[in-house]
Amino acid sequence: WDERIIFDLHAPGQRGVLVSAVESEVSAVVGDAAALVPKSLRRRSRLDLPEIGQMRVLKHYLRLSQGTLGADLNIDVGQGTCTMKYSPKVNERLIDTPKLKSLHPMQDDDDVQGVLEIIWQLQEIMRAISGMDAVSLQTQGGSSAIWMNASLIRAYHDLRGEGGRRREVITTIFSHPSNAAAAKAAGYDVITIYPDESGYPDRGAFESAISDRTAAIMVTNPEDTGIFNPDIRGWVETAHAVGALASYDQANANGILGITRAREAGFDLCHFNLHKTFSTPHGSGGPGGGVNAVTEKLAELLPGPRVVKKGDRFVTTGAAPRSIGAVAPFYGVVPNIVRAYSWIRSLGAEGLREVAEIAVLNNNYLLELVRRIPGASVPYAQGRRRIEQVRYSWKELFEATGVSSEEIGLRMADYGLHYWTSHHPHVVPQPFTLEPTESYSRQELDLYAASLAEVSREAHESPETVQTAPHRSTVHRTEHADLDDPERWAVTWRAYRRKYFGTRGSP
Amino acid sequence: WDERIIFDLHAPGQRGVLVSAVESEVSAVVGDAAALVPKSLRRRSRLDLPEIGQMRVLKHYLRLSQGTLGADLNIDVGQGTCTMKYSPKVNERLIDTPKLKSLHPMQDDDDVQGVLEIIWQLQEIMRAISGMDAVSLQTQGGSSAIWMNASLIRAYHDLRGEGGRRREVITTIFSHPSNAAAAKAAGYDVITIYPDESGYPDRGAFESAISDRTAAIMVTNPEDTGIFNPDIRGWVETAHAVGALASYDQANANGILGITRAREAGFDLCHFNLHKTFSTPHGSGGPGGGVNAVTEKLAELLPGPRVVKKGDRFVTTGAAPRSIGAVAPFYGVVPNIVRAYSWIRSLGAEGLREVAEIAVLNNNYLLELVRRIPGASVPYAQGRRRIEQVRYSWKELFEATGVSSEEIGLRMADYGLHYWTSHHPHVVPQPFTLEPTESYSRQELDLYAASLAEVSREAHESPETVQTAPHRSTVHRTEHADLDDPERWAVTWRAYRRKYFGTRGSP
Amino acid sequence: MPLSYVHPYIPNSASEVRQAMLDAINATSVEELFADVPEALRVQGALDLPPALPVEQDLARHVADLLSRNASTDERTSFLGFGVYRHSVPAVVDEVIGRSEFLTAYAGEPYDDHGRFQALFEYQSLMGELLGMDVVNVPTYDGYQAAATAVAMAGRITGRRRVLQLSDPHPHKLDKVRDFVSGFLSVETIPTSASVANISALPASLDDDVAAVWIETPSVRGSIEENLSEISQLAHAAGAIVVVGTEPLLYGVLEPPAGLGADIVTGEIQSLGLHQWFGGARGGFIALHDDPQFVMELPSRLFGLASTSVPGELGFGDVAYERTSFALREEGKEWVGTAAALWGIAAGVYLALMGPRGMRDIGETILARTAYAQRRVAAIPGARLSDPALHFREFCVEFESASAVDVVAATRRAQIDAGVVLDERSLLICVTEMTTREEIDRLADAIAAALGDVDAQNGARQ
Amino acid sequence: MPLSYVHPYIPNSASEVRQAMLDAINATSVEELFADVPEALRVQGALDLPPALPVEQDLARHVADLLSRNASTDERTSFLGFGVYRHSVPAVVDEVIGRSEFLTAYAGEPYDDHGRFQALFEYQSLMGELLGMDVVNVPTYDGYQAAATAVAMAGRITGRRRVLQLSDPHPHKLDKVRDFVSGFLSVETIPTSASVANISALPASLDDDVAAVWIETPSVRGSIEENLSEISQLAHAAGAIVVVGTEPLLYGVLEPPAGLGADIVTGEIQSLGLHQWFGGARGGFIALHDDPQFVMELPSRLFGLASTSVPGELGFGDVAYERTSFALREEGKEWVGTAAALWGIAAGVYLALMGPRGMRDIGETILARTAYAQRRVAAIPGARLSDPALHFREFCVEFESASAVDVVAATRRAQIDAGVVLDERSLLICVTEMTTREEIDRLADAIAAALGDVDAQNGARQ
Repeated sequence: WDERIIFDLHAPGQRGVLVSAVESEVSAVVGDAAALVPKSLRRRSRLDLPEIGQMRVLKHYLRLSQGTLGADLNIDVGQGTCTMKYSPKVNERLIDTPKLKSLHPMQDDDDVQGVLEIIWQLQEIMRAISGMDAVSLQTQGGSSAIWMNASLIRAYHDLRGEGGRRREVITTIFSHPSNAAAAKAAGYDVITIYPDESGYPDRGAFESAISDRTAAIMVTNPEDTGIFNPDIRGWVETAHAVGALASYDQANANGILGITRAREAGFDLCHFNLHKTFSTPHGSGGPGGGVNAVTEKLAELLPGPRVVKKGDRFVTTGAAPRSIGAVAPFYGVVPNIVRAYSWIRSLGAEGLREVAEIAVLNNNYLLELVRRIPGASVPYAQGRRRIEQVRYSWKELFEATGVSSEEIGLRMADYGLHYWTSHHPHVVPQPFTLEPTESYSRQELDLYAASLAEVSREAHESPETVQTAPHRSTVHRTEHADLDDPERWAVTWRAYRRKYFGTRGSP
Repeated sequence: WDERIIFDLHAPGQRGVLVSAVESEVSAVVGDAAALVPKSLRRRSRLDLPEIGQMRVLKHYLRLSQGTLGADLNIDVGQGTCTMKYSPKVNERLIDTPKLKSLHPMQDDDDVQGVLEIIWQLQEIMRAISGMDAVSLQTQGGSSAIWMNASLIRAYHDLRGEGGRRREVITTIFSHPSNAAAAKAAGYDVITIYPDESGYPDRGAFESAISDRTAAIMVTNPEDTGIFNPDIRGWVETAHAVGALASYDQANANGILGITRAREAGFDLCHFNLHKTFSTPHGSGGPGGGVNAVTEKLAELLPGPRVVKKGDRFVTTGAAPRSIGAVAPFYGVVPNIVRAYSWIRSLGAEGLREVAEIAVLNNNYLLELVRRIPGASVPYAQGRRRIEQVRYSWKELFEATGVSSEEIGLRMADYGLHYWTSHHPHVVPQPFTLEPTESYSRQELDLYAASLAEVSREAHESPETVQTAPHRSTVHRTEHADLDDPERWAVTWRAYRRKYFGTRGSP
Repeated sequence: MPLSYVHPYIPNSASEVRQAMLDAINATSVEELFADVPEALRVQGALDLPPALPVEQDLARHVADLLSRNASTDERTSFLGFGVYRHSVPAVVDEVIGRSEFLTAYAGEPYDDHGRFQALFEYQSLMGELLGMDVVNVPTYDGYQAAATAVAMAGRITGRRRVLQLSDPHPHKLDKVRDFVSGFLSVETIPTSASVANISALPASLDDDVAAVWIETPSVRGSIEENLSEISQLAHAAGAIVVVGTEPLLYGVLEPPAGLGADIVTGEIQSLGLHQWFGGARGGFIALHDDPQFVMELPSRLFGLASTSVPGELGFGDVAYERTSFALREEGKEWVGTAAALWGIAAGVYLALMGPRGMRDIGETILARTAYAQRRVAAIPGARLSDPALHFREFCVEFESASAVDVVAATRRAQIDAGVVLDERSLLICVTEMTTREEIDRLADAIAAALGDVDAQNGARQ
Repeated sequence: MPLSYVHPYIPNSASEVRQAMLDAINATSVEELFADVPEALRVQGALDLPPALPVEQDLARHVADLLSRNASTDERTSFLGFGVYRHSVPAVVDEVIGRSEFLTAYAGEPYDDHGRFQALFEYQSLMGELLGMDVVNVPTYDGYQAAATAVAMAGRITGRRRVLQLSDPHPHKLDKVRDFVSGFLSVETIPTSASVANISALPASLDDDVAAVWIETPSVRGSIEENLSEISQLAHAAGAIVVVGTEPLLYGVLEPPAGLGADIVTGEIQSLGLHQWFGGARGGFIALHDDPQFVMELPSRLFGLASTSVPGELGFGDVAYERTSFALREEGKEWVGTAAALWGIAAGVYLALMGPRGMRDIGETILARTAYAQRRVAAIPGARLSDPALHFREFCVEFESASAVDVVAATRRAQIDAGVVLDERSLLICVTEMTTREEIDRLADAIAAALGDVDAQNGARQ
């Protein structure tokens, strides 16, 4: 579809929906509604929203949806670290009821026992999956859960009077960037550990970095390379030895469900992403859902309100006594809590372990296929198996052909497949990260690898084909400078009209 | 998407859904379930359905859906006679409740008062819209409603002992073909009246055709040309004068809602299509919904079960005493009954009339645009306004360029727009029928006409561009002979494998 | 008189647009466009309809309030069948048929609607595998119409005028078939014996004027016809066509009728992924062997594979379109029109999800639970099974002294809808894969209690 | 030990496939793939979870049973607000965000996800029109985060360390903001006067170390700040940034804060087409003028227009990506991650449907009904409004002698949830366009009755 910007659909007088009118009895009492507002507050300029009939609005967005490659349509193994898995449709049906959508969080507990039970049950389930003692489901995404970890760490040390001294957080370069970023936002200095030659996080560098200034380590394991640090308990013990906390980013938990937990490695706190490991749909970039799980010593810091069980009843209570306060409104992303609960209940303990096993099998199978593609390589940990994903490199291809990983991504779009380079910085040169999860059949993994191999062939034989991609997308290659130059960027249609046409009207 | 046939997705052992297992307590009582079946009845051959995981099945059908140009995505004025209008999404939400989906028709009346009230209300509404005395909502589409008209006509004359004599039904060539076909299926000989030079049905030919052998006239008005026969009451009176019934096909009622009715013209019975005039979605070709409305003298023939109001309660009863019997199961296409009820309630009497007025305005506006396109012409009734649609002709274009209406349709697909020639026979040469309804904005009508004009330009300037279309469809021009030759046609994958590969396996 | 507001469904009714369009066509008013509708035919005043609810929230509240007065079969424990069944509908089915594209498509060409053609071709193909037949139609309205058309086809193919009906079909279906073919065929019933065909009575009626022998298996009582093979042999020997009405859920476990001699196989697809919808979601299949004489008598659309101008590419189109009333008006076979395509897509998705294993499992589960329910109910004093046949999903229980209506009324007090009353003493009970063992036990207990009460009352009266 | 069945969500667990894949990678078992996880870190046995419900119908019944224990605000008459509002959600909004494509997309490039980029750019643009500002973010988590980030931005931009908070914000939002900025900013509250800013107390606190003056309008009590213009002038004179938290539904009627001097405007989009979801559907907007100094401090993603290699074609991409933590890890601004994009799309659809007329209508309807409810409640003996400010959607009533908890308990018996108890004697009442005049009257009657009972009891006690 070559669907115009919505402002171009404006047709004066058309209505998309009508609004409940003020009843005559109400007008009789309060008079003209607009007159209730003091003149100084009344809108002065015309509101330039477009006027469009209902069917045309619908059509516009349906067409845009068809121009969006949702995971449901794709073989979505190319967005490594994102754990793109099947979000079962039954869960969408289950949450689509006024019994959930039309609940208000201040209703009397008696009227919301069902949703409270599900929240409580998911807390219990997450206790089991993490091995931790207490759980909060309040955060709205993985990074906000990481922020909450940072906030808990800060509160913990503050309570002990060590907040002023412990100003450093240690992470690893292949942990998700939000660990570094949230720690920084919480006021910490961030020390980042790189891998040693083997590809495992460098134990020596870590020991040099840790000290009584360390507030916490905040690490992912397996890391975004798919490599599991077998020495993780050693790291945690080292942190504990200096009085630091150990915080576990479980964004990559999919491959270790039921295999190993934060508890076994001795972590003090950890978080999961409902929208990754636990299958809630990614929503074009949220809402997600975060789970924070902590040991007993941190439980008193958890935010409120909380759901607890009293006898057979589920009741809401305020925050814990030394709570960090609300990190987010009310009870978290409730639709995702119900979806995740449903997904876990469909699988049970054995099913979750099967998820992990097949995800890892798929990953190592795909690794075998990619390894054979000319120009692709698998840095680090040679000869070892990987867990949830693998960070690959097109270094050889780039050196041979000049075709970059980013360009390959644009060409993969022509094949109708997602592909993403990797988080910055590109420690692995020309990186790409594939994470097949448990959701894809062998045939689909074969097809994805075959498409990569085809693009590699193109890169060798006619690099310009790849370098001028996309060829079959709705749009062509965009001009990056338009996005980075303050004189040219346009974040809204009004800014675009102003900057490019000097007008308030449509160009 | 180049999505393979579903049998090619087979992967042994995969499951799309699991089935509730036989409980051990049940097995203990009845033994092995398969053994309940005598050996002679047990399935002998392997069941060759494909085995596919749930996500892959979903993906398959989502991709196929994207390869389908639903009315929600299109400017669907090109399927004239089909009354493609907006099917409001609120109606989809309203019916999506177990309170409707999970109702059983044999439940006690007390448990289904809500749905019975809606059925009853829609009956009443249809009485008002038609001006008739009694209504049945049981048929599942327009043609089945036409069949019911034929069946009622037959029963009516049979009851009066005239069934043997009245063996003819008169229709017009621009009435929907199902009037002719259903009358024939009911055992009638069909006499078809063509228009006179003016384009109105030929009164003289009609008077020559009608006699005491006539069981009924079964006509559409406005006809599929969009021309309203102003003499319709005269026709009905002529029919009545010979003892024949007059049956009104209201498939084109959209342009006359609240303007004129079966009652005013004196008809004995009529039908509407819920999926045309009353906006229920067309469902890729059904389910639709038929409404039959009759005068008092035919009411005793209506099928059962029926919904009636007793005091404040709605109760189900059997068929009328001299009923033709069940024409369809239970109460008709219930989801469409609720959708149609909701649509009508949103609009009310004034809104329905506004629908008619704007539909006719849109039609005459589009007529004005098409008239100006080189090669297009507007046969019949020169200088008169049309009601719901117009049957146009590319005769001039065909004669000038050799490009046919069918070829233009294939080229319109490249523009992402539906286009359909017209029902057979093509009395209007190189026909096409446009019906804009009330749903499309002026901009969309302009765009549709501009696309037609562009194809006309192509036909004149480079006819081969049009004649080799489609160029941008998922598939290319098909070989019609494959579909008409019994040796080559393949209605199922198994037939295809057998005929083309001599095998039961996948080719 | 235009509306006082612009309705969201009618974009061009904004007054400035309306006027601009009138100007463009040189009209002074909309009224002028209706010049062909004489004053005498005009409706006087507004239609007598309930008030408009143009604000979406008001409409939604109104309809939701009405529907809230229904108690669904999810809220009660339902053993109701009689042609409409409470089966599990996988969420993926609803997702697919709820897609705007499929929901609102209609009659596009294979080029704009490639996906629709493929989805319906696949439906035909999946049904073909299940039924072991090479030709399956795009669904017609329902199983009634499918049976009526099948019988009518047999009449057209053979040129004969009698139809022998050997089973206990749903009475409304029988109504429909009789009415439909009454112009040219007579339907004669040979009464069943123990709820299946009385095969010994067949030869006496089976003459060379019989167009079709029509069997329903399962019958309206859920009984499976065990002698289809023998009936087919007799019918074929007399030159008659064997028409079978059946239930597709059987054929993960049972040999399909085609393997036992059936020529035309028909039935409903409601059980293949459609909700009950108060009986309003139906689709009829008609399956044939790939015999042109039969195919050319079928009125429905048939989507078939076709090669395209690109070698190796598969397209789709209408097979033998010239049969249809779209092509030939009254010279076509019966008629074709908007029927039940969306439900066909649903059934295709269902079969694709179920696969061979799912279809076997569901057949076995329902057979087992039916048998279990039969034994539980038969064990109740005062109740007995009406016949000894093999039953699928439904069976009939007869009460010695209680009225079926009273039993139903009594069990309703326990939130159980025990079944459909067939006659004074007979109750038709339905169990599916949705009916748990525990629910069956509760039903049996409730019936036992009801009968006990009746006995007690009878005792008191004596 | 593999599962005894193949779960529909895990296709490759079919044993033959599993084995073939192991063979392909030269592994003898899946266990071997976990070689890097030492035995000491292994979970012993299975996780302690409730039993699996792999059959979809069982899962559906289980979850539906749980949810059926909730009584929704559609079933009761609800006057609950306090940050979560019952507004009308047009069906088209749900349809669009329910589309598989939008629902399951994530982080694709502008080429594969052109539609997602356009939909979110349009959301930003529609919000920009509503708020009269040129820069709006892809939504962050919620209004709390939006406020926290806005205040933090002000700190980074000014390099100052104090924040003056002049309104009555939602207490949890205040918590969040305090905690979020506690590393580098202190938030000082200047108590309100009659529920709006005490403007006369401002100058005394407003010094050249003030980074931001933070206003909430409407406040947690629904009161509209009337002196925003004057406050902005004072703040700007002191070099402080004006941060406003607000409600977008106001701005079809009211002049947006940008027109009254606000520099950063934040708030929630729940009221723009999102259901209540037990408080779990939130999205935070942050709107700015197009000043690079401000834009470069925003952590959220910003989708912008870009030209492409085809002249005249408009593409999309990330504006100033180098600000973000995706680009720079801890050197980026705060962080960016999965937030609330789908709700942003919903809000965009909502605004497109409403248009200028709809936004004006809804603002007026809510203002009028709020005023009506205030007058009805204020007329009840024993009740009075807590303040004389202009209110939108919410207002606070104080009871002379009754406890608010008791009043709520009494009205609950009439199926009315009368509001949120703010303190011993105060009740926060919320009305929206969904609240009818008749419901407001019933509320007033119920409160009057409850107060009458209290009086009677007090009388009896005396």
